Amino acid sequence: MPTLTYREALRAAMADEMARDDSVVILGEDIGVYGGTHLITDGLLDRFGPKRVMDTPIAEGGFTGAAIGMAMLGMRPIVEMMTWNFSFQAADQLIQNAAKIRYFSGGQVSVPLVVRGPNGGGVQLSAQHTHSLEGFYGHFPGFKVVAPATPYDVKGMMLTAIRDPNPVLFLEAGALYGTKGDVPEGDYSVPFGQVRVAREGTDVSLISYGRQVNLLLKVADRLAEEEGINAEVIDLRSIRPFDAAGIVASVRKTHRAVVVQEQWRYFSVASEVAAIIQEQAFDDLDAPVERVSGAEVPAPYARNLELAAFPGEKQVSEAVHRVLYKK
Amino acid sequence: MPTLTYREALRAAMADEMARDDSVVILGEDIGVYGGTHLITDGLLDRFGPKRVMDTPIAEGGFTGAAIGMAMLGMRPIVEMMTWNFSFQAADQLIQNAAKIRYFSGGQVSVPLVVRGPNGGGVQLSAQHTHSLEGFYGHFPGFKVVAPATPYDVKGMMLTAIRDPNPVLFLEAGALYGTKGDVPEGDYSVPFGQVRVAREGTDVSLISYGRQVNLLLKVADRLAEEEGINAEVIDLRSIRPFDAAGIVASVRKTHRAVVVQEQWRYFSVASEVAAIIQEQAFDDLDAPVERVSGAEVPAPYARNLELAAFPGEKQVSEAVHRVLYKK
Amino acid sequence: MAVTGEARATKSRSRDADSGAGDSSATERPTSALSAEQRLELYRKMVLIRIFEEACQRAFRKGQIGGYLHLYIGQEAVATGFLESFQTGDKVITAYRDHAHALLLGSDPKAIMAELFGKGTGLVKGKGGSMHLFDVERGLMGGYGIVGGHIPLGVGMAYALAYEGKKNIVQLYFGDGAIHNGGFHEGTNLAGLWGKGGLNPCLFILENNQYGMGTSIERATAMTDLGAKFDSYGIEHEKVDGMDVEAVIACARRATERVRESGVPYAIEVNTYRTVPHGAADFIERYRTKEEIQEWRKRDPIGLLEQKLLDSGAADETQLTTIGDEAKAIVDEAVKFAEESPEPSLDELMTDVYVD
Amino acid sequence: MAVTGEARATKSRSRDADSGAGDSSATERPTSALSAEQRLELYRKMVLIRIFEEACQRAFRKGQIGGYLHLYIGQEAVATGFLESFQTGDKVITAYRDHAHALLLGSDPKAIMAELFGKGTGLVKGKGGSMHLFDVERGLMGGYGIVGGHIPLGVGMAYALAYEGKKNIVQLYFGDGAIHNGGFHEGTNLAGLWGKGGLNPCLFILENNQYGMGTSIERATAMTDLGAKFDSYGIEHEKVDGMDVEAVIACARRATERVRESGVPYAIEVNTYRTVPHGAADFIERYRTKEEIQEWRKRDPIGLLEQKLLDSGAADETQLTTIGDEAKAIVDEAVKFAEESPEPSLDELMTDVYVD
Ligand SMILES: Cc1ncc(C[n+]2csc(CCOP(=O)(O)OP(=O)(O)O)c2C)c(N)n1
Ligand SMILES: Cc1ncc(C[n+]2csc(CCOP(=O)(O)OP(=O)(O)O)c2C)c(N)n1
Ligand SMILES: [Mg+2]
Ligand SMILES: [Mg+2]
Repeated sequence: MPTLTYREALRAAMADEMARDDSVVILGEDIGVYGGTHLITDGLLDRFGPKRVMDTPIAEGGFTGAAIGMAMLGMRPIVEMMTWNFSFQAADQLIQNAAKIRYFSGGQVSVPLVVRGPNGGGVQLSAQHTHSLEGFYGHFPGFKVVAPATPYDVKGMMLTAIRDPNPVLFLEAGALYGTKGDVPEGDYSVPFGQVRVAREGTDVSLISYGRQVNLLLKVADRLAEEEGINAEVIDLRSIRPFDAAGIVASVRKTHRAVVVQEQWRYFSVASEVAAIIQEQAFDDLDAPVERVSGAEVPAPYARNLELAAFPGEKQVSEAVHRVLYKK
Repeated sequence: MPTLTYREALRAAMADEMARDDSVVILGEDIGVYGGTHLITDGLLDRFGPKRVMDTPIAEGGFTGAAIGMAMLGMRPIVEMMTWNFSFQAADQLIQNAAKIRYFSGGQVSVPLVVRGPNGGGVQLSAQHTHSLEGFYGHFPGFKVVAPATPYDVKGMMLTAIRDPNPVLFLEAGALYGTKGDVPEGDYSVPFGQVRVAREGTDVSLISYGRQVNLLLKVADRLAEEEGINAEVIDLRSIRPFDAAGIVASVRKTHRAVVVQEQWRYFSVASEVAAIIQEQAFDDLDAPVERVSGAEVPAPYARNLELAAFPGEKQVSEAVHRVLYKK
Repeated sequence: MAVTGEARATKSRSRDADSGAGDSSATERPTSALSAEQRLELYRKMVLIRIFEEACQRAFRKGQIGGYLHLYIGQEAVATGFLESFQTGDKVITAYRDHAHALLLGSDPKAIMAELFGKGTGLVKGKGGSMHLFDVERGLMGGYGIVGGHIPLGVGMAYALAYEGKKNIVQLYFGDGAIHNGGFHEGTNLAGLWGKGGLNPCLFILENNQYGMGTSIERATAMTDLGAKFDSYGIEHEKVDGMDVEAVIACARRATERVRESGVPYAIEVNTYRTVPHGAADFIERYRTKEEIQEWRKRDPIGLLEQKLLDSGAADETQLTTIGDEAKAIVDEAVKFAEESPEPSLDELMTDVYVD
Repeated sequence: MAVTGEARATKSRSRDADSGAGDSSATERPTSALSAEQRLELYRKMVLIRIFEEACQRAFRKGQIGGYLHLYIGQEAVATGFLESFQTGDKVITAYRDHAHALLLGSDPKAIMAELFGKGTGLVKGKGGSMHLFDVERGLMGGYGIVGGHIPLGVGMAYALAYEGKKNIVQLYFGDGAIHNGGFHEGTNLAGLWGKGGLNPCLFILENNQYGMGTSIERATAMTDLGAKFDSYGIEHEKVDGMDVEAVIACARRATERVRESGVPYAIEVNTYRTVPHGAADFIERYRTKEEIQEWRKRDPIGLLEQKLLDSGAADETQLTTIGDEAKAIVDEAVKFAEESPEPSLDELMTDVYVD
């Protein structure tokens, strides 16, 4: 299998699907002439022309709404949010229109829309440019919300997303754009609604998604080497639909779980995972589910504060120790 | 103590505080000449004049942003969201500015702002006009978020809100505007971050906020009468800060909990309550925490569908039976 | 009597028609008169809308219709005039004041009424209610409840029509209150931009009924020439007297043709008035005077047309009465159908959230 | 040599100044010349900004500054000219290109640089970084990172100043890219509306540097006369050549006075150009040509002023060199301070979220 970066895998999925299907277009800020601020769309303008690769003014609400209108007439627009931080300006269009039109039209309309862009923290981007919005958008029925962590998944899930007749919010791990992995050429797909077991284990389930999966794998390796703790790592991948069964299956085996996320603690993905585990695996649990979340502050700029605000190896290890009642 | 409606109690708090403090102003759509679509602000224009009771164009983002600017210079604006459903258009201003400016200004600025309006379902308002946004906004540090259920609390918490030097999102139970209760005249305050024990009990903790508290009280009375089950009813009142200790204290006593909310299940207040209980009262729990939530669909218009979508007595009773392992 | 009291009340005063309360200085006059039969047909349509909505109002008061109900009474000439230029494949999108648009596009009045009654036989299965009428087969792409929110949708639809090389247009209706919303600014700017390449056959129909809920134009903006706000987006525009259905038709024909041929957006500010409260639940109206309403009622679009029909001898009282009766029969049947229809099956609660 | 290579490069060509790349047809010329000492003072300020930002650029490349860094190089005359009319109690708010505003308002260069370095001694304790400079004591109400998002804030501040009866104004800076955003439309409409009652002393300073990131004006809107967009809100406006600091000053004096006295908002479209990439991390610039940048460099605001000083005999090379050296010394000291300052204490992570 060829090795591609997350960025290249993403671009390949979009380019392939644009080549196959004329109704797929992509629009967003500086995705064309500029080449995309994260170079995701680099080359697409030359290949597909300005009718299909559309630079927009800085008006997230407007162009997201327009894309919804296109989708309602059968086009398959992909909206690039330069970053998801700017999507608050499109929240009304996304939540009030994209997620609900099918329902309030009594099923007459569908909205085959993909909205994609980098999500999660970067390096020192500070308060207005650092958000993890899985739970925020995942709350609303009508959306599908995914957050792939590997080049393989990002291509396969983007292909699934573009072909999905529903609005899909595609939250990329911006911090991983440069990471490499095996990615098949050509067509394949990764379904929504299924966790990925990123590492098999027996002693504790470490659960996350996005860039924290890599953190968990690192911690798991260290725990295995240094302490003989065999952790299973679960990559949620899909936030809505949510694979409760996949989570519960792991916890049935390990009897212990630590959920890790960059987003804030309250009303979050980790809250949901903990709630589900206690609901569905109550008698299997040997310890309370531990949550490791971002610090309850807007993201700070200074690197030392930022590192302290994001979940780190130490916090995860400590949570593992707590669920194992070690020390 | 005089008896006031929820609406009157709310108005009294604002009018009293406006009389005491010139820096308090109120702005929103049709709050002045029209008298307020829910008549909350009725009479305030005549009393305080158009510089302090300001009708705005239909531009939630714009006037919320302007109110933030006013607050940054020491005014104490109250923004009326005609309903919270329209606040998605102000989400960027609220989340990116109101909640964060204090932090990213290094503490140089404060934002003593109140944003208030009816939240939660009404009667057949359908998909775009039916939301419960406690968890949605409660997720963000920097906000305070409250959701009072009684006339007493709504006045006391509004007084607290206006005097709070931080941005407070004040989610009123719109469906309860006409309900009556004892409300002291003059000044008092109800602090944020403390649950209210709406009914003492020993067998199970029923936990909610807003109009569902009344539902829970009804169910609790019926359970007591018909089945001898003595339920405790906890009114959360405050979503951020969140009174984990208050919840845990109740569950330590009852060993069982049912959380009820109109909002959708995933990444919600009920998820958080369940997560917290299993974290902090793991060994006290005799059954998994049950969640009763709104149906996972945009709100339907037809009354029968709507009633089926909102939590009802039957669902709550069934959940109580499950946590008590009855039948 | 041909139509209901409200419209008729204006009849005897219709000599004031041309100097009515609406500022018609910059308005459009029809260039060629319509035939008597065409005028009668317009009358038929507007009377049906009026009588339909009066029935809605009664049903609302009886509690048969729930939620929010916004009537189009006084504004009938607008949609009637513009949809006269509708061609198959065109798309229509509007806000929550959407009953007329559905009726004019040929949606079954029974299904519309059943929708308002929240019945399973409703136009959108009882799931949307008054604010969310859709009839996609006939080009109605929805009524929407969030002010400003549907404007970008319409612009995107226009792009899609052009992208697919269709000679169709979008009729995008919105109110004077919506113009101050960011959704207008962002959506309309995109329309202007895409229109430079002929990629935005969108006709903006600004229904200026003088108020956004209770807020008059001059209390919503310092620049009250609303049509001129399209200048900011490079979109040409004109005004029309929205109480004179023939003026609207003449304007609409030229405008739709222009947009259809060019793919370039265009805007019409339609001067109109709702003679009923904003929503059916409203009863006090502190923001306007009875006198003002009365002035505008003199130019009620149905009353004006009725007078013209009578004056020109194109119709007599008997014919008009018959048309009124026919409309009543249709509406009565719709109400009966709505009353007798079953509620949606509870299974419908969970459907139509996703396409499978 | 007085200033850095970039500004100096333009000197020999400054005879092109008046026919430079900027469209200065509708621009403002200073009515009364400034004194030699005043000009030198302006030069001193702009040189400090330039040298400060060149040092930022170097520190960014070395990894000492993180996150996003947006430089003002080429645009110095704008803030320099407008803030010359700043009076105590006035408020300044801008987007993320905010270093110049802080320096001009008198914030300590050491604290600014320390902020960019993410140090605890920074202007906002290392919590905000380049995009979020605040110096509330001096009137700087912040730099903001969300395009369009700060515009309503500035309008609200202007309301607060008028509400409290102060004779102060808000200087609200924003870019050509922001003008297409709903935040501009909604905020500016409120300013116009409140201004009718003299309740909005807001001076809108549209820094038209021709691009929003990589998108030129004509690729962002069909109506490219950006200043004229204020017409929609009943706000009067004019244009000024933003490369000629004396023109800016003359314009700013009149405009601030007008706003201060009336409480009515006013807008200036400032024609300017950033001669550096959008962000310090950008290196390829496919959206514009080297030639275009070169053309604008001929009208570099520092180069233009320098030439004027030399031509008029107001200063000689030695004096200019001294000014450059003084600025370098200040900046060197700022960098040293930033380098040597400690990171914020970890206790700072959880503070400043709420006022207790
Ligand atoms: C974003 C938003 N804010 C507020 C409302 C409440 N609201 C419903 S209709 C309306 C007035 C709209 O006025 P206009 O656009 O002129 O349309 P009209 O009702 O006159 O037809 C308002 C404020 C809403 N639906 N959406
Ligand atoms: C809402 C939003 N969308 C996108 C961005 C990314 N972005 C940052 S700066 C910028 C360009 C802004 O252009 P302009 O307003 O002209 O200011 P300039 O950079 O030219 O000073 C963009 C698109 C953002 N910060 N906020
Ligand atoms: Mg209106
Ligand atoms: Mg710019």
